[in-house]
Amino acid sequence: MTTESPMAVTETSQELALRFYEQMRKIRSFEERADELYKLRLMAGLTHLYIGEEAIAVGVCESLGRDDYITSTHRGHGHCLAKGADVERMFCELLGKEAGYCRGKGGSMHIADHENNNLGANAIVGGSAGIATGAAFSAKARGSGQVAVCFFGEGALGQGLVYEVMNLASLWTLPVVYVCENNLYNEYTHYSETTAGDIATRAAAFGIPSEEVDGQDVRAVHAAATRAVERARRGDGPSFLLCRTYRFMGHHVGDVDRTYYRSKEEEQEWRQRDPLELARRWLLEDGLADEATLDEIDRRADELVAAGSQAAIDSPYPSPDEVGKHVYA
Amino acid sequence: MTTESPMAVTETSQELALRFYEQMRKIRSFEERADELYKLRLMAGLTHLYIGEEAIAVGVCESLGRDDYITSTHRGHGHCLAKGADVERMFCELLGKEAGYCRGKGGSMHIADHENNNLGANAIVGGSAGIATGAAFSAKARGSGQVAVCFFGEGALGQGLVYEVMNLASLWTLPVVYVCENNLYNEYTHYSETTAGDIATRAAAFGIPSEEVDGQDVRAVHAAATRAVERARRGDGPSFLLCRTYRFMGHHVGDVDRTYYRSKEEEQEWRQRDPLELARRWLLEDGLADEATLDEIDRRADELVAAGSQAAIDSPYPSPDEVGKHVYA
Amino acid sequence: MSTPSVKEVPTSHEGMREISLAQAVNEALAEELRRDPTVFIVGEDVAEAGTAFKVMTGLVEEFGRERVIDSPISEPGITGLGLGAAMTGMRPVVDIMFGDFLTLVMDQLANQAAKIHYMSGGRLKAPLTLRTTLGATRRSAAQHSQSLHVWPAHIPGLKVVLPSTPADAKGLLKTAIRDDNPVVFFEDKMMFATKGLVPDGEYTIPFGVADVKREGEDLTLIATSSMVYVALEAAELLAGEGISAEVVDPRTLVPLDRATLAASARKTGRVIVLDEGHQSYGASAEIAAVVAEDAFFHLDAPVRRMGAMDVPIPFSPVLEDETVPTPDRVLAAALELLGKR
Amino acid sequence: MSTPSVKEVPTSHEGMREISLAQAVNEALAEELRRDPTVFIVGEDVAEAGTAFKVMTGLVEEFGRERVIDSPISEPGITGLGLGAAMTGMRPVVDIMFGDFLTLVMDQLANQAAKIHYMSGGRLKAPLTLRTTLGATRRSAAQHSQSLHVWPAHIPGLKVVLPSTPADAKGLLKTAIRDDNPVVFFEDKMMFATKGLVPDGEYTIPFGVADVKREGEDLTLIATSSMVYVALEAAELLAGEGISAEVVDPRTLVPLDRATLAASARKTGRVIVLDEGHQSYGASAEIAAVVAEDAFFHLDAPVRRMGAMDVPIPFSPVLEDETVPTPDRVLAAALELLGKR
Ligand SMILES: Cc1ncc(C[n+]2csc(CCOP(=O)(O)OP(=O)(O)O)c2C)c(N)n1
Ligand SMILES: Cc1ncc(C[n+]2csc(CCOP(=O)(O)OP(=O)(O)O)c2C)c(N)n1
Ligand SMILES: [Mg+2]
Ligand SMILES: [Mg+2]
Repeated sequence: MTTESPMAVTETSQELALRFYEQMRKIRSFEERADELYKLRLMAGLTHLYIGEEAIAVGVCESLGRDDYITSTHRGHGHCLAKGADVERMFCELLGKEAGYCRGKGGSMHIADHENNNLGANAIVGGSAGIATGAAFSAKARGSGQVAVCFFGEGALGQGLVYEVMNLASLWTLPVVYVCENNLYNEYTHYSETTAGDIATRAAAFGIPSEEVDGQDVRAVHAAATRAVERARRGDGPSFLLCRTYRFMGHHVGDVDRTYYRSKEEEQEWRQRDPLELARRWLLEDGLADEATLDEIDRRADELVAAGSQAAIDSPYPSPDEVGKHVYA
Repeated sequence: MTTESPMAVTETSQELALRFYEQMRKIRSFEERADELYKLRLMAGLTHLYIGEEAIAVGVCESLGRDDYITSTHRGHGHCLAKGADVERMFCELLGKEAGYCRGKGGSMHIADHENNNLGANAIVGGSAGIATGAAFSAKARGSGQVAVCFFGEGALGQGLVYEVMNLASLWTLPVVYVCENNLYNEYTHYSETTAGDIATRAAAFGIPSEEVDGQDVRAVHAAATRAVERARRGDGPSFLLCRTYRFMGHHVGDVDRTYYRSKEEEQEWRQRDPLELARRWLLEDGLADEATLDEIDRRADELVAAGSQAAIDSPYPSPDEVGKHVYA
Repeated sequence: MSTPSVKEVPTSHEGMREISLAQAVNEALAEELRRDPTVFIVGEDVAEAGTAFKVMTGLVEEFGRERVIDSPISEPGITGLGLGAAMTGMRPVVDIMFGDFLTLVMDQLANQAAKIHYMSGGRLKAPLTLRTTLGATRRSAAQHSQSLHVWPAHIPGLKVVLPSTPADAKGLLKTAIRDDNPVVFFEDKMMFATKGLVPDGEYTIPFGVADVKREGEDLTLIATSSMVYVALEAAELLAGEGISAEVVDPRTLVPLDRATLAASARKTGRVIVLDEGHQSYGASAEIAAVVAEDAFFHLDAPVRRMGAMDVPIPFSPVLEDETVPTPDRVLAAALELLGKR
Repeated sequence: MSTPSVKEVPTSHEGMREISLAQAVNEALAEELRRDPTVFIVGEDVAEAGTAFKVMTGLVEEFGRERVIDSPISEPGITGLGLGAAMTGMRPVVDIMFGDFLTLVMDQLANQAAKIHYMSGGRLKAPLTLRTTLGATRRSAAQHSQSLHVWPAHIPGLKVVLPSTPADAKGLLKTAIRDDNPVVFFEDKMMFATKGLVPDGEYTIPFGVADVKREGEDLTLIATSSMVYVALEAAELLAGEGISAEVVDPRTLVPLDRATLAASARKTGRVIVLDEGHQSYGASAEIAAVVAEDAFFHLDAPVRRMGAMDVPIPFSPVLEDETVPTPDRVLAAALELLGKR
């Protein structure tokens, strides 16, 4: 079942439509810059870029309030930005600087943004499924009306924990939305080699309604996410959102030669479904924006990212004695 | 979908029918005696009785050859006997005697019978799902034609491992049959409080065909198990068998006052569906046996168990220096 | 260990009540549930059943099923859920029936709960209490008899508590629940019936403060959890031989009260460490190393470790009884250490 | 640790080839896959990708996808599957990409694989090899930098191997695959490019035999895995100060070669233990305790432990570099131990 309900589309106000584009564009610029920082050896370690999947983080997070919780993954920059994080503080974290969201202690794979209730990226595949479900439990117990969203890649469907907590969420009607980003690959292995049966039925097996959506179309994602979030807020329990998508770049910044696991043709085909290009097209076609407006958004995003990354480069590392702090609260 | 295909029933030869009864009767006598040994303080620790569920172990194991593998649970005496274990050596194990299947080191919760390819009871709920799946992998890799059966209670559906290995079995078309004994309770909690959605759909979510069967009717279990085992042997992969059943006694021998979690009425209703009584009835009705024959089977079973348990009581404990042996092969 | 004979239990006096360790734990939970609405309990058979060990009897009746919650058999799931709740304003007590099942929750505990405060630069915290058991001789065999407390003790970010008496159990559990960090709380399943005096009214016991359970001059017995009773019985036997043994209970492994352990070691010059974890690579190794580091020049003999034998715990009673330290074995070791044998 | 500078690598000579540790592991796997049809490899991205660290390059091409098997991201599942296969006639090599993921497999490893031989009274066995990694300074942060080898080392029934050189890695891995017990094999992810001389042709190295990597008189540095290189560099620095340090590599934690460790300690009287696990409740505690037990009356100073700092491994390079022992820090500790500072 697909979710392109025209309803949802027509409901998308011009403001929101432009915001979709702006947020996606910000993520795209951020990730392109992160890739550069790696190539320039200004960023240590390996980072996982979200390029190509922007519509999911943005479509989902635009259906959330600031108080709502998200948990993220090793490929988490997009989720973090979409949930409202500041570009400069994120770059500071990627570079291990004191001013980073985690004082440089977390890095790319552990960015958390407590101000926007982003409970953190996670370097354990599926590792945040319990946290998201627990945040939903907490929201229900406190009667706060908050919703929790758990982002994960289709590879996380290999982790038993995901099924254990879906069972709990269903039993206890918890306000959580499981968002599966199926970008077709677990690292260098196609998901069809790691995932038996029909993914969509997995949540259903725990009594959780499941919806499949085109992850390249931000409107479709937003419409489906909005339904799931409203359902959760109403107290009707968890939902599962399966988003079809593709990562345009390597598994991580070091994964440059990919021909042994996927073809250039496949990559080209998906490039045709660039969420930014698609958005640009309908924004123009539906007369919600003109070229100039969109170019201006692009420019602002690039500017923001350039300034933020430069500020991060110039900002100081934590002092060595920070190493012993925050082991215990 | 239920499995009472008349086919299966008519196919049940008289010999096999009597064997069903004899095996179930042996298990019943064994368990009643185990309960006595506990009450008489002749058996240390707490053991989990299979009384009421005999038709599952027998129906399934009668569809297997001696070379086929099984893995069992904390409630494993029935599986062990049904797979061909010797009563006396089992009692020796329950009493921690040298002559036991595991030299007294395993006890009730860890009985394994390598001679009949019973890879062992397991005190970790769901803990043997990987072992059974791996045995099936091994059988396929060695081209041995063996099948592996994984017995587990519905409580094991709470363990993520079970889903991880069902996914592997489905992906790799492994000859394994997952037999879920749904006796309605996880210890003292009704499964409806621990299990969301429809159990039968859980295996299906991994592309594994699932069949539900009346676990009190040994013919129905045997018919369904035979189909699943044949499917596995043919190389068509795993199956899931969901058996509706009930444990007549406590969760373990010490669980005597059960009224706080289940009613006497419920227990009485299920007693009406005693797998031995049901078998006795159709054996007589179908003219496959007369009272005398069945009474004789009962007598032999009681005799076997009486002799076996007495021999176990009289047999020696391991010498203390056994404690340091078999840590490493 | 086997439940200690009542003789060790001092007789009741002013402002104290004699209750079992199970009752002490029950009181701690009830008091914290009462004072803090964010506290809840989740675990298998914790509600009407009151746990497999009947430790929580009466709690669901008072606090309801929203706060004393029966879970599926999903140790990783409930630990993860507890962590998420802890990170968002609650104070969960996750009940893991047997310590052997820590094997299932180490990812949520060690990779998630232990690290979130540090990884977030101090901005997130996880006030999670995980209650579980340890200890053998219950005839429960290899998968229900382990004492795995050294695993979490090795992970920075976790605190590890091993109470020995009802009074300690109550005061330390209340501290655990109020602590802003993940705490793993171990109770020896053989001690639940053990009785002891517990102060009336509200009190807590700070972490990182060892307790001298018996004073002595000739020898120090550092003992954890139920091994404290083994040490106390051994001290009695040693007294019979004219040897004065001091019994020190660290009470918490993380934080560890090095000072008190070292002070006793410096005083007596001879130390035996008793811990029911397997001896090799166990908690007793850290304690022995710490004592050697802090009291080296005062030691007259190498620190002696006595842990569970390095074998899976066997079912057969005659074998299982061989695997754990006993008063007699401690006596023998002590006399050897003192050059009396 | 940081990859050792090439200077430590002796130049090639008769009957030896200089290859990297990754190549050595690759050769060991290829040779065992060739000689024994029951050997197979299962893990994430082990086939065409040849693992995330490219250690298995070429194996799937030679042995096919039936024996070099890409798995879902199911560490508990593939470990359990490996165990079942091991119990029924196969010799699986389960590949766990990062040692940090041991958190997920401890039940299959510690409750199942480690105990099945014992629990079955010696009638079943589990010849399972689990290959994984350890080590920090790769800028991989808290969940991809741990050295958790002390966990399996604490569990009777498991063997634990920590090779430091390509030659040791090859010989020990072949021994692991042929061993009838579950073996956990740790490789420091920073050592894969480290080169060393490896004997031509077929050979194995027995477990439980420590290797003296450098002889010395004044001080013993007991070091595991990549810490061996840190110790060797420190020994060089100490030589510059006129101090002769012996470097001993246990190579296997279980079984542990107590005799060789004690002999060196008795000879030098001063010992530093270097291990990249967290210092508290780590492998270094056991080694320190063992040395103290066996060489107490020959020790001139308490055994000094140097492990990873007791903090989650931070991402920021300036912080991460603070957490691990370095040659300079070892030098300073050694001089202090020798009363030279
Ligand atoms: C438990 C665990 N196993 C393995 C890894 C190594 N790993 C990191 S990302 C990844 C692939 C994840 O695939 P998916 O979940 O689809 O996310 P994607 O990278 O495609 O966004 C793997 C195997 C890990 N981080 N955690
Ligand atoms: C991982 C794990 N968690 C908890 C337990 C404690 N326990 C033993 S049996 C049991 C209930 C199992 O229920 P089910 O799987 O339905 O089997 P049944 O006892 O009904 O045959 C529990 C919770 C355990 N042995 N292992
Ligand atoms: Mg993916
Ligand atoms: Mg049940």
